[in-house]
This record gives sequence, C-alpha cells and structure tokens, in this order.
Amino acid sequence: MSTAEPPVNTTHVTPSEPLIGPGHTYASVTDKIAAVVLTRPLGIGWLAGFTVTFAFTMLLLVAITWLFTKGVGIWGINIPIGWGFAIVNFVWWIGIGHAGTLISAILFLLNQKWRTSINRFAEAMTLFAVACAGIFPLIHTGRPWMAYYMFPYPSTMGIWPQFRSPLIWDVFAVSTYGTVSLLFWFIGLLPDLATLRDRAKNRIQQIIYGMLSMGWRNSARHWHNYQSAYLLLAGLATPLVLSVHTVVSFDFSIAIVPGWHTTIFPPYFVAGAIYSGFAMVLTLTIPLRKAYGLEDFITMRHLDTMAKVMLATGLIVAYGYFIEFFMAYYSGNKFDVFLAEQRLHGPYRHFYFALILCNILTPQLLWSSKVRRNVPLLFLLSLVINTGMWLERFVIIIISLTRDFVPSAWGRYSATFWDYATLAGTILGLFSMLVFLFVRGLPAIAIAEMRELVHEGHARKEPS
Amino acid sequence: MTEHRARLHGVMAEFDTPEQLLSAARKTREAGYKRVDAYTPFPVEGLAEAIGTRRSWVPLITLAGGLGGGLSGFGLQYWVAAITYPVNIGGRSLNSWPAFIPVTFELTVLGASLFAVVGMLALNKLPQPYHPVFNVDRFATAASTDRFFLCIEARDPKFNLAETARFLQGLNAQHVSEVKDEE
Amino acid sequence: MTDYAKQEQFPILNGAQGNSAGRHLDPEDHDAPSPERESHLDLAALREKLREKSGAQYWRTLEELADDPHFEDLIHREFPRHASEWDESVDRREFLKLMGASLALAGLAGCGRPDETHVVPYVKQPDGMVLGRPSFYATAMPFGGDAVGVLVESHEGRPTKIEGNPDHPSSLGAANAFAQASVLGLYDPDRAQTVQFTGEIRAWSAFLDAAQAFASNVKATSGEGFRILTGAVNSPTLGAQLRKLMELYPQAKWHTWEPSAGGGVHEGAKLAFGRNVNTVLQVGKANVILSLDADFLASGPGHVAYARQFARRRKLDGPGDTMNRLYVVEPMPSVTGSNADHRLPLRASDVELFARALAGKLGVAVAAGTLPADVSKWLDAVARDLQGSRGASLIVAGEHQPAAVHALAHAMNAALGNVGATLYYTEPVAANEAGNADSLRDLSADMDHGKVDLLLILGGNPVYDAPHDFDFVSKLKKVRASIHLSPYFDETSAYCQWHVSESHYLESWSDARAFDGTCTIIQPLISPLYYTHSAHDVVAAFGDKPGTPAYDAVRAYWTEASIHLEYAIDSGWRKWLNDGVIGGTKFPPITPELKFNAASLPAFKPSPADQLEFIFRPDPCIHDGRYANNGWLQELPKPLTKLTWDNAAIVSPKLAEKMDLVHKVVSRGGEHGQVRSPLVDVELNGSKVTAAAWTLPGQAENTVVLPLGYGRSRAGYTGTNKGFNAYVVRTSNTLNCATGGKLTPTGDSYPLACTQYHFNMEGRQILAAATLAEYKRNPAFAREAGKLPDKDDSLYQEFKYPGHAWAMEIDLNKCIGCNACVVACQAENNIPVVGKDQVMRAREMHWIRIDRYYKAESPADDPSTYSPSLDNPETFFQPVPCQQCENAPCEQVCPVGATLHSAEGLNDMVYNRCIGTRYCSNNCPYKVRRFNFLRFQDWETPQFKLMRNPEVTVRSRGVMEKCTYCVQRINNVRIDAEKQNRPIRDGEIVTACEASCPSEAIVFGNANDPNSRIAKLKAQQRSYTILGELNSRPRTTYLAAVRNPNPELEKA
Amino acid sequence: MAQVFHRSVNFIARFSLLVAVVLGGLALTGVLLVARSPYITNQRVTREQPIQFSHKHHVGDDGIDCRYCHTSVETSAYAGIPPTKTCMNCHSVLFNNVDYLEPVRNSFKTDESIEWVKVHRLADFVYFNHSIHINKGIGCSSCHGSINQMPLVFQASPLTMEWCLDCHRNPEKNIRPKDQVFNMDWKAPANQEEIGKQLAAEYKIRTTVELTSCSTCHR
Repeated sequence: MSTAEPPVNTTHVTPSEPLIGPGHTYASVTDKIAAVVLTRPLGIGWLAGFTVTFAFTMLLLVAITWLFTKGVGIWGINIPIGWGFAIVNFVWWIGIGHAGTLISAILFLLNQKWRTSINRFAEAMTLFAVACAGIFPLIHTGRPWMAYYMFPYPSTMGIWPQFRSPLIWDVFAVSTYGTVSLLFWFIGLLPDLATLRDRAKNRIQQIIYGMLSMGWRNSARHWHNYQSAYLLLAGLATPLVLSVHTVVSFDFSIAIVPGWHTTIFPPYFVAGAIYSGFAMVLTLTIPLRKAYGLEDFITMRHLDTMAKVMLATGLIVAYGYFIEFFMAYYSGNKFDVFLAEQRLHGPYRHFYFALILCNILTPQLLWSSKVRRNVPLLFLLSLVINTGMWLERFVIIIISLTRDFVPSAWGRYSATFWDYATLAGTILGLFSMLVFLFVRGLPAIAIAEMRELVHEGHARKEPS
Repeated sequence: MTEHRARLHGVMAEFDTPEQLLSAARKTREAGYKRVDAYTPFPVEGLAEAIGTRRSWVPLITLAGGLGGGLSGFGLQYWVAAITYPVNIGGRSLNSWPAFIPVTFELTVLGASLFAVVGMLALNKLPQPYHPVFNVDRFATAASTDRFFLCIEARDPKFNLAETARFLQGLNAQHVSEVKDEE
Repeated sequence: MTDYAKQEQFPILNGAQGNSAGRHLDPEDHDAPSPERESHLDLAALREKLREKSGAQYWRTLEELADDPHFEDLIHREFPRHASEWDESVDRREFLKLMGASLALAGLAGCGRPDETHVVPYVKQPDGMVLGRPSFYATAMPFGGDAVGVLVESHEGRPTKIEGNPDHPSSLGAANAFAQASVLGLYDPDRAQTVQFTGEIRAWSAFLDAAQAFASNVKATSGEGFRILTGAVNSPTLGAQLRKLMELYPQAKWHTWEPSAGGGVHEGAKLAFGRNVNTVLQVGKANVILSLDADFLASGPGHVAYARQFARRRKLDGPGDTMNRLYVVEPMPSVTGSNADHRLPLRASDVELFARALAGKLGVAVAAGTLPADVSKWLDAVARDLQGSRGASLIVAGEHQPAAVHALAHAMNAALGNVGATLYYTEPVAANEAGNADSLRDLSADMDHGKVDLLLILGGNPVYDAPHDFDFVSKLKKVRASIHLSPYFDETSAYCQWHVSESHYLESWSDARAFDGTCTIIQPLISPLYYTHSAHDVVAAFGDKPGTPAYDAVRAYWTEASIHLEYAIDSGWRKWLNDGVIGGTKFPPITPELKFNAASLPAFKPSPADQLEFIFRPDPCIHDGRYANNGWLQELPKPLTKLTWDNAAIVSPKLAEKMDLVHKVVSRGGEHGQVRSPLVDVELNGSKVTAAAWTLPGQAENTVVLPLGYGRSRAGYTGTNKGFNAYVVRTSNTLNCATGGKLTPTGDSYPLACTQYHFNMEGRQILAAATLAEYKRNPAFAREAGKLPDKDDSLYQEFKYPGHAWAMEIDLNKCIGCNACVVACQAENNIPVVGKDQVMRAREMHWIRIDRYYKAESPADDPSTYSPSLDNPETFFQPVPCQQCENAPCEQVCPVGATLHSAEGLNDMVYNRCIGTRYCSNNCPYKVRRFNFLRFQDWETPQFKLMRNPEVTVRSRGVMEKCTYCVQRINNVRIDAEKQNRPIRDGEIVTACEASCPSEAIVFGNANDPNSRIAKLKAQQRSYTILGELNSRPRTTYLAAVRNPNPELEKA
Repeated sequence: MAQVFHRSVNFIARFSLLVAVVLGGLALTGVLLVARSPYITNQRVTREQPIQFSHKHHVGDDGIDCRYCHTSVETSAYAGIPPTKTCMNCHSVLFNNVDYLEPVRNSFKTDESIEWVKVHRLADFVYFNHSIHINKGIGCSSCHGSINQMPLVFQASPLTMEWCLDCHRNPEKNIRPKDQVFNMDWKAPANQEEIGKQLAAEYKIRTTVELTSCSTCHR
C-alpha cells in the first residue's frame, strides 16, 4: 500500500477505537475466522435458514418456469407500462451490488483500514446481488430464448446488436462488472484459501482449498506481484463501479419519457446505489457478527462508519429528488411539470410519500450517535432504507410510464402474484441462499489482511 | 521424514517476527546469497526488495490489456454500425460515437482486469499446487498463520549445506531445516 | 351459365397450398389445410377425442364413431372453442410450449431438424388464376334495409379481405366496420354446420323430403296455418320467391320482424304522402343540415355514401373554402352528433316537441308545445339558418323517432324546397315493410290460438329479440312444426324442430338492393365451408320446384327482370358480376304528392320531465345482436364510450352524480386500468334487467340508453353472456323509447373493458381544432401551437431520403370516428383478438386506434367528478396509427435493431428479430406499439388459417408489433411497377385504413413527389404534427379540425 | 505428510487450465461453423418424392423450358408447382402406361393432388418474390444451381440471410442479360463486374440501401 494516496480523513487512521478487539494475535485472528469454515459444526439456525432460503429459491424457479410457459403476460405489465417489477428489481439489485466493490476498491485506495473486516463479505454480497440482478434482463424479454441476439457474434443473418441502445450498454456493463468483481474477490481470497488449505483437517478440504489456492505459498515474490495487481484492480474497479450505475441510469435518462429524461440521474443513481449497498451490508453483517461471534472484528466502529456513509449518500439522494422537482419547474417543460405533480397528487402518490419517508426522513435519525450505536435500531434502519431504494425505482419506472405524453394512452399498473413471487424468490431465495452457503464455505473476513492489521498494531490499542 | 531418492531444495530458517525476518533477509543478501525467498503470512513492507526482486511487470501487462480492450471495443461498434451493415437507426448518424463510449469504456476495464489477474498468476508461476517448501512440516502448518520463513535455495552458487545452515543459525532463527525435493 | 358457376366453384374444389395461409413466426403447421382436406380436419378432431379417452371410454368412443350419428355432430363441434378469443386454460399446447422454451434455453433452438412439409398443387388449375396473386370479386353484403357493395380479396380461393366497391352507390369504394368484419363471420368455427332435426344431424335431402311433406299438408288447406317470418328482405329474388310462395298458398301469411328498425320511417312516409316511399338524401348538396336524432353518418341505409358526401363538404384546401353546417338534436351522443357544429342534447321524446316548434317557424302549421327558453333560442337560430339557405338545406329525421317527426321532416323539407334538391323520393327498397311490431304481434297472436301449423323463420332470432310482452317462446311451443334458418344454432333454433344452417353471403348466390334501388348479384367466393344453405334453397324447398339451386333462382329472376334493362341476362350477367352492380336498376326519383295534414298527426303526449326516459338503440358494434359472435366487432371500442365486450346503461354525468353511478378506475390484482362501474337494476314495462352504468358526457338529462344486442345466451363461444340483454325490458309499444321505469343501484360493481378513459388533452399539442372564423383569421393556428425544433440543433447529420418518402395525412376535419379503419387494419394485418380480460389489462392489439377527446375543463383522471362542461362538450376524434417518425425514439433504444428505418423512411418492425424488451414501446411518445404479452394468435382453429392474409407475418408470443403503413401493399405495388420499369403512380398504393375510410380522411403517398396528393396536403397550413416539439419528426401528420358554428349562436 | 499434492499435479493443473480455454474457443467456433453447414442449411439433401421426377431428364435432356411447368415465375411471388394436368399434357400419350407414372394418372383420375415434398424452404417471415428477381435478370441457376443436372432436386444454396444479403449488396455479381435468365448453364463471363454494372443500371436495380432495408424481405 506504499503507493496508495495519503489518507484523506485522519480520524480514520488514528482511530479513537480499535478496529479489532483487544488482545488478538496473528494466530487468534486466524483461528477464529478459519474455524467458522473448517471446524465449527452446522448449527440448527444455519440449517433452518438454509432450508427456508432454498424453498424460496425453488419458488423463483417455479415463477420463471411458468413465465417461460405462458409469456410475460403473467406479470402486471401492459401498454403503456412496458416495464414493471422485473426492471425495478434489476436496478435495485444492481444498486445493492455496488457496496462491495466500492468498499474493497475505493476505500482501499483511500487507505481506509476499517474496510478490512467487511470487504470480503461485502464483495461476496456484491456478486450475489449481481447474480440476482443478472436474471431480470434475461427473463423480462418476451422471447428469452432469443436473448442471445443481444451479444455480438457473427450470425448467419449477418446482423449485429444495436450499440446505440442503453440495454446493450447494460449487457456490457453488468457482465464486465460481474467478471471484475469476481476476479477481485478471487485474488483477495487467494492467501486465505492457502491458509485454509494449510489448516484443513481432512483430505477433501485439503484438496478443494489446495486447488482453489493454486499453490499460493506466501512467498515475498508472490506478495510483490499480488499487491501491485490488487492495487491495479482497485484502481480499475473504482471507475467501473461508478460507470455501471451510470449506465443503468442511462436506460432511463436516454429515453424521452418525462421523469426519465433527466441529467441528474447518473450521479444520483450512483449515490443511491451506495446508499442501498451499505444498507444491505448492514442488514447482513449485523446478524452475522452476532451468530458467529465476530464482534471483535466487526466492531461498533465499523457499524458507526457505515451508518455515516449511509447518511451522507442519503443526503445526496435527497438532493437528487429535490433537483428533479426543481428542474421540472425551472425548465418549464410541461410534461415534466405534469409528472412532478403526478408524483404528489397522482394515483400512485402514496408510493412517493412512502419513498420520502424511507429514504429521506427516517435516515435523519443517523445524525445521532446514539442511533448509530444502537445495533437493533441500525438493523431496522438498514431494512427501511433497502425498502426505500426499491420504492425509488418503482416510482421512477412505473409512475413515469403511467402518464406520459398522450393522455388517451394513459394506464395503470399493479403487480400480479408472479411479480411478487419473483421478487421474493430473489431476496429471500437465491440471494440469501448464496449468503448462507458463503459464510460456511469461505472465510467471511479477509484473514491475511486482519493479520496485517494486527501487525500494524490496530489490535493493541485499548478503547478510550 | 525425508524419503530416500530425495534431492536437496534448500535450507529454511524460521523466525518469530517479521522484523527478525526482514533483518535476516538483508543480512543474507549482504552475505552474497542470490537465490533466496522469504515467506510471510501477510505482505511485509520492504521484504521483496530485501531478497532482491525487481519492480513488477503487472502494471505494463494491465495497460496492454486495457488498450486492447478499448480499441477492439470501439472498433467493433464502428465496424458494426458504419461498415458491415449500415442502417438508419432513428435518424442517428452511422458513426454516432457518443453512443459508443460506454461499451468502449467497459471493454477497456474488462481487458485490463483480465490481463492484470492472469498476468499476476503467470508471473507467480501459479497454479503450482506442489512445491518443495511444503515438505517442511512447520512451514506447511504455520507459514500461513504466524511464522516467518527464509529459504536459501540449493541452486545458489554460494550454497553449501553445512555452511548455509550455520549462517542461518547465526541470524538467530528458531529452527533451521533442510528442504528436500522429491525426484 | 352453369360453367360460369363451375368456375366460381373451382378454387374451392382444390385450393392451392403452395403457400401457407397466414404465416407463423414459429415453425408450426406450415401448409394451410384446404377445404379439400375438410375430412382431414375432422379426423384430426377425432384423434383428439380418442387421445383424451382411455380404456373402456376409448372403445365406447370408437363405437360411437361406428354408428352413432351424434358422433358426427360431435366431430363438427370439435373445433377448438378458444376460437377468436384468447383463453386462460393450460392445455397440451402450453405444455409443448414449455418444452419448446426450455429446449430453446438449452441452446438447441437452431438445431431442430425441420420436418418435411408438402407442396400440394392443383390437379387442374382454374383458368386465369395465378398462384400468389390475389383476385378480387365484386359482390354485396346485405345489411338491414341496405346492401353494401364490396370487392372481396381472395387468395387461392380463400376470401381474406373486404374492400369497398367504387362503382356501388352505397359504398363508393369504402366499407363500414360490419362489412370489414364479415370475413371473420365467414370463418367463424361456431357457425351451425349441418341441418338438424331436434338437435340431431340430418341430411339436406331429409329436410327436402320433410319440407315437401309439410308442403303437401298445407296445400290441402291452401296454406291455412302456414306462416313465414323474415326480416327486411332486400333480395329481389327472394322477394319474388316468397311472393310466388304466397300465390301457391293463398291462405299463408308472410310476417316481418326487424328488431332494430324503427317503424317511424314508413309510418311517417304514409302520414306525409299516404303511401310508403323511400327517402334518398343528397347530403353533399346541402349547406345547412339539421338532424333530428338521425345518425345518418354512421348507421342506417346509405350511411357510407352519406358520410362521404358530408366529408367532401368539410374539405378545406385554404382559408377561402366554405363548409356545410350541421345541427344535431339528439338524446345520446352519436357519431353524427359528435361531428355537429351545434349539438343540442334533448330527450328522445322531446325531439318531436322540437320538430313541431321548428315546423311552426318554417311555416308548417302544427300544434306546438312549449320549449325551454334556451332551446327555443337555439331553435330560432337554426330556423333562420335553414330558411337562409332554402333549397340547399336538409332536415333528417332519425330512424328511431316516431312517425310524426318523420312526417314533419317531410313537410319541412318540402316547405324549404329541399325536395329534389338535397333529397329525393323513390319506391320502397325492401320487398316487405319492416318496422313496427304489428306484423309480429299478429303472428304471435295466431300462434297463441294454435292457428299456426308450420312456421318458417328465415333468418332473425325472434326468441331473443322479440318484444317481451309477446312472450314469443311459450307461443312458439304451440306451433306444430317450426323451421329456423340461421347462421348459428341460436336461442330461436333451440325451440324449433328443424334448424337449417344458413350460408354466409360469401358462400352463396343471391342478390341485394341498395338504399337507392341499385341491385347487385351476390356471388360466392368459396363453396360453403359447412353443410349450409341459403334462404333461396329453403324457400324453394316448399315451392313447386324443390331443390332449385339459388343460382338458378337468381338467374331466373334476372332473366325476367332484365327485360327492361340495358343488357339482357346473357350479355349482362358477366358484366353485372364484374361490376358488382346491375346497370339501370337504380330507382328513378318519384314525386309523391304531399298529403301532410297537421290534424292527422298522432297527438303529442309529452313525457314528464322528472321521469327517467329509457331509449333502445342498436349497439354501434354488434348491431341488434347478429354480430355478437364476431370477435373483431366485440373488441372494437364503441365510438364514444370506448367500451369493448359489453354494453352498459348509458347515463348523463349529472344523473350519474345524482345517483352515484360514476365508474371508478382502480388498479389492483393485476387488472390494470380496470374500470369498475356500479350495477343498476333497470325496472321497466314490468320486467327487470341488471346492467352496468356508464357515464357519457353529452347525454341528455334523465335519459338512459339501453343498447341492444348483448346478453346473448346462445351466440357462440365469443358472444355468449356478454353484457346485458336490453330486449328483456323492451315491449312492442315502446320499441324505441319508454318512460315510467326505475333505475336502482344494486350496490355491486362490474368490470368494464374500456380502452380510453382520459378524455382531456391537458393542454398538449395533440388534437388541434378551431372554428372556421379562427381558421380564416390564422390558417396556421395548428402549426404555431407546436413549433418544430430547428434541424441544425442536432449533433448528428440528417438522413436523406432520395427515393420515395412514404407519408400519411389524416384530415381531422373529415374523420367522423366511424371505426371502419380499425377493423380494416385488423383484417389486413392478421391482428389477433385478445378478449375482455386482456383488454382490461390494457393489452388490446389494434394498430390504429381512434382517440376521442372532449373540449371540457375537467380533472386529468377519468370523468369521476362532475363538471358542467361535460353536459354537452365539443367532441373530436383522432385516428392514431404509428407516426413513422424520422427520428424514431423507439429505434434508438432497441438493443437488437428489430425496429429501424427503411430507405424510404418506413419505421420497419422486424418481428423475427424482436426479443421483446418493450423498451421501444416505453419510449414511443404516441404509444402506438402493441405487444404480444401472451400467445394471442389462435394457431389451432383451421378456419382461421384459411382467413389470414398470407402477405403478413402472424406474430408469435413475446414480440412487439405496430402499424407498418401496410408495407406488404407497398412492396407488392412497387414490385409490379418495377417489373414494368415505371414509377409508382400517386394513389396506386392504398393502405387498408385509407381504403376503408368512408370520409376520405386518410391519404397515403410519396411526400417526395411534389405533385402527389400527400405533398399538397402537407403543404397546407392546417397540417401539423402531434407533439412536434419532441422533434421525432413523424411522417404521419394531421390536418387540424375546423368547426363551422353559427355566429348567432356563437355570441350566446 | 504435509505435502498435499504430488509434483505432477503442477503440470496437470496448468495444462487443464490451458485445455479449458482452448476447448471453450473451439466450441464457440464450432457452433458458428455448424450453423453454416449443410446439416443446418439442408443443402444437397435430396428428398424422396411421390414420383421420382427427374429435372435432369426433362430440362437437361428434353430441354423443356422452366416456364412450361413453373408458369407464374415471371408474374407472381410463387414460381408455381405444375398441376397434374400439365404432366398429363405429355404423359397422356408418352409413357402413358409405365407403372412409375401411375400416381400421376391416378391423381388425374381421382382429382387427388400429388403431394410433393418441399425442397426449398424459406422461413415464413421471409417474403421472397420470384417474379421481380426473374425480371431484373437474376437467373434460376443463381439460386437453384444447375437444375438440369439434378435427377432429384436438392437445395443448392445455403439460403441463409447473409447469403441473400451478399447478392442484395452487390447484385452486379449475378445479374445477367434477360435472355440468359432461364439458361441453366450460364457462367459469369470474365468481365461480369462491368457487364453487371451496366445491366444493373439498365434494369434500374435499386440502391443497396433500399435492397438491404428490412422491409424489403420481412413484413
């Protein structure tokens, strides 16, 4: 990290509190984290949780099968509301997927030590979120079995994708983002896989982790290339993560639909993405640290800092909402003005008010450090913000489409059972199931980096 | 524990702290040993330089990947839109380059990242599941936890089993052990 | 002669299957079955049946197959029932689809080995037939008191599309929605397919024998107890045949019942002239027109021709031009009323009051009641205007108005010197006098007294539509022998011993007389799909020469009739068939002496204003119920209410507010934009029916309109149990209008499928309208409202269209909103019917929709809150097809380039490339794109395969579709032109909507040709683009609507 | 033993990674090749016909003109499959008693059509029009190959969209003088390029942009 820029905010590197509980050594850190994967028996809690999430994953499969049998008509979409839950969920998931790379890349470049104990976990969450997001662009098409038309390949038709379409940009952005996150995550894992290999008790574990770690042996030469590669990836992932949600926001801002066609979207989508991403990290870490007694590594300070980040990004989002209204009236565009009024008075106003409540009003509680340090309350808040961000996408997509240019073609939207089934199938199903598998299969905290922290002496500080 | 028909890979010393290892590494270099490697459970600042590694090639490889990705990205789009099957899309001009920027950017990042990772692995000669050092039991168990190792390889011109072992002892290492390599 | 018939029959004997009828996106059933393969169809159905059965059942089914005659019937009824409407049920097909989808996902989509398909050539190809080139045959569709002359497009013997016949007076090249939709009627799988005796299949020969047996019985009593019931008979041949029958059985009686025709027309003529005469309007010659509750633009004899004449007088090439002026007095907004320059909502019963008052003003002495102040003010202005243009004015009385109004109208027209100028009289058109219920009353009385031994019902459906006070069913049971001829096995057929399935007019020989007397030979385009027969055959069965084919009957009649004509039959026949009209059959004008006498008028009894007035009107889409099973017409939004699949009790906004009958737009449970309206019990004439209420701006106070034709119990898969049956509360003496009824909300609500429930433009540049004065002041008013952005503002350089530049101009001043284009488009482009449930989910598929806007300040949402401006708002119609934008927003966002521009500026939609992201539709400002959310197309029913237009791809599930400017027509014309190395002539390419438009409101052509009609129209200052500020630069542009109000009334 | 893997695993690991990458690439190219192979395009597949009708004999040996049977090829989208009547014109007198023509006579007697097996099958959403191609100097053999040498007809060209486009982009490669259109043995002369260009101008062949517009073939 010699090459990393000097820290911006000094209160973070000379912390008032330790990033690791007192009295930890290289060994104790390693043991504690590795144990979760290697030795600790499967708890009843884990089994129960896994069973439930597995059931929901099956629900997702059923929903998708039925979808492919009958067509997208089983959803609530219609003309004019051509995009419903599918795209709402897509944007929401992609947004959540931003926290991981952000934490591991940007905070790494900014030399924020506190990222260490949550980055691995956040990256995993990113991958799972992107996996969930990736489903929707495929299944929302009318003929999913033709979706490969969206990839550039020399077909016998001699025709190619249409690169002016934001949907194609999505295809490239999301797949790139998925790939890079995976790579980043994997090389981060390399040393820890080696650790697991060395500590593995039975042969199968040895072979699996042995193969995955590719024979990593902590050589100084390895570390040398490793660090420069890691730094470069961090450098690449940073603009990437910002670009991805920018591109997703283009899906809307490139279109001419009032409420979509606005330049504020890229920044405020990115902010929103980080907002929801951190909320989701909290939603997952809080139970995790409790369940596996990792309070020593994910300390109050981590929660507190994440809460602050949420507060900050939340304010940016609020600014975005304000600007939407401001621009509508400032530009005097009658369609935008009309839409702005629709949000407040239209048939879907309650969604908009709920959105304001979840995304702007409630998070103001985070100003108080008492709230930031009240774990259950923080957990609750993270859920509220996740909901709020989902509503934001709903408001943007649905309300804008219900009443655009020609009044005779105005319509209404409401979701069907299959819409809800798909949503639940990703949240409680696929996503959660992958999380459950992850915490037992791989080290949820970057062991090597923790050892580094111990080395740099973050453990020996006493709470002030 | 070492089988017969085994060739010597080198001699390995074990230390308690990274600081000890670091100074030992420096001394070893000063003593004129060339083929030396150090092992630490986490990156230790200055160690690589101490055992005499030169600057990494990874950045250059990454740059190459990035350029390749970006150029091919824009090239593809331009070729598709303006050359192979030019069509009038909503009155937009054939080479509507502003619309081609996002994909170009994404492919740049993709190319760079892939090259960075693959390059790193290649430079580290990974995958390499088997390596002689693992034959040292203490290494295999503790190198990835809290012990720090220094290994002088037999290929080193200055290498002499007794000599080198003694030299390492002199650097107050915990243990010094031979590293055997199977034929 | 007969060989000519043969030639007509030829295509049917072996239809070509070289090309598939209707093309499918998915590689399913490629070659269309031909009538020649009918048997195959049955076998398929049979196999189907057997597959369902198992074990013992299986064998039983086989036995049935062996001997039981019912089984044949079963086979006939075996055709899939989800015929024209998409249905929910999961069946084998769905399962296969699932497999298909999963396979495809496994990436095997491309690797399926296409199974062998066959080419089945003719054995002897008919002369003059060229495979793959449609041929057109002239014929006519008999309809009510009129017949619409049509040209039928036929692909290898399969009639696929109806066009108007330019040479025919009641078409002039256009065809109304009913004619357009009649193709679907032909291929309707729900049609009765065999002769039946008490529900059992019988051979035609068996019927002939039975008929002769009856005949000999009744002959003994010289026809005593022999009764025939028909609707209005417009076929001279049939008329002659029936008269002959009457001679054969002197004691027999011929009764008439036409449920939706008002008796006032004939009675009124008798009052005025002492005899029944037929009135032919010359709308084009009138400068000032007053309609007394007459919807002469959209219904009634000659309305297509009238609409054209009317529209031609609304043509504005420049500020210098003049327009006619239309006043309408009517209880319920009609198409005509919506096009009026001044419209006065008045209760139906008060229209006579108005007529009497006006007559007084125009110098026809008659006792007049008193009118409200504002009304009489209005009336004075109208009177002055009418007198102002004596001899060039016209007063039209509505079909459903009482005799007095018609008599007064005749008198007033005479007084204004309009007779012979803007209208003339001729001999009656129909062979019989259809109107009031007297004839049916006599019949049912006789039936009741057991005087009827043999009742022959030719067409019609009295059990369903007879006035309920006749209690027709119980009386029909008293008849000894009853025979019913009808296309469907309907309510009436169920109570008759014999049912003869009636041939469609495209299947049989006949003839028909149009509103001005012109006759047309109806020639078959395809041999009957089922075992059906025409009225001619049935009547002949009772005559002295049973079994005479319709062809011979028609020939026989015209052999005599043609004596006075230009051509004798032998020289004329082919010409008549070719032209679609028989030269010289048009009635000459007659000048009946006006015997009008105020005293002879039936005394006017005003209906108390506080009482609710109920009026009965045929439904604008399914008429009196005869089209109930026609999916195209069922799904066709009614011109003003925009309702589909249902009728509703229509009330005025004020009444709705008073009784809380306003419908609500809810969104829940996935039923999008679903409209729920309160149910009301209609208690009237001692009978009761429950109906959904619907608020219609412009409806007269305290009037409730009960549209006829719905609530059928035996209409077929599509039409059964839709809406409510207004006949239930209709009695013989209140055929058109009744009072003293009660309207009570039940508290429940009912879902209605409405396609447009926002009627106000939110001040956007969508439909531009002005008065004539304003237009003269500023001819470019429409353009200035929506300025186009400067072309130089764009980053990108502009695309050039050096060749053709296809474009369309729609004149909102001519469009009357009659819906003909919507159905024409549906027929031409294989557009599926999606059914009520899907329409409620806002998934209707029409490529061209007709938007209806009111000039009314009102909430943006549906008319749920009352505002006085809704009492009589100005109404405008705007047809909206794809705008074919040059800077198409839809194209830029399509990820696969499935929608893009052709070199001639068409916004192409490539179905086989489309993956269905629906992004294009989201980004379409005009929302003209339609998506196949489910598999809407019916690919099983063989009849529909025959019906489809082979020139247009049949879209599969999951693809977007939209108006293509009928690119198939463009291409075919272009290919012909290029083969002759000549440019395409202006007007050579005619889109389906343009062709069917009665008012010539739609013009299509090459905007690059400065001499083309389209270029000239676009040059007009009135021409503007919808939402021009978006810079999408549509090729479809509009000519702003201009109304011509009476300045005198303007000031008020 | 602390060593988890044998040293040979080093090679195996690296090699298998390499193989995985290579195989992936091969599979991809494979799919693209198969899509163009006769297996998918159905080229050169002769199909069993109810009557073993030989174009080689009728066209090659007897020299019957295409249009004698395919009557509507110049006027309609469909070239037209001859009705049985056309066969009987000759075969009522020639070979009027050979067994293998029984199906023809039978069809003529019973008025039951002969069901030929389709050889050239375009997707249903492709609207190919024979007449315009014939009228603009595209010869039969350009697409159908040398029919006059086919005992049983098979599909000579791939009939893929890129194949169609190839000619729509530069028609001059295939345009011939109108009198050569039905000549099965026509070979492009050396100077076809410029001849083609002249003919294209003469026949008023539309521009490439027009010929490659989607709605030219798809509706």
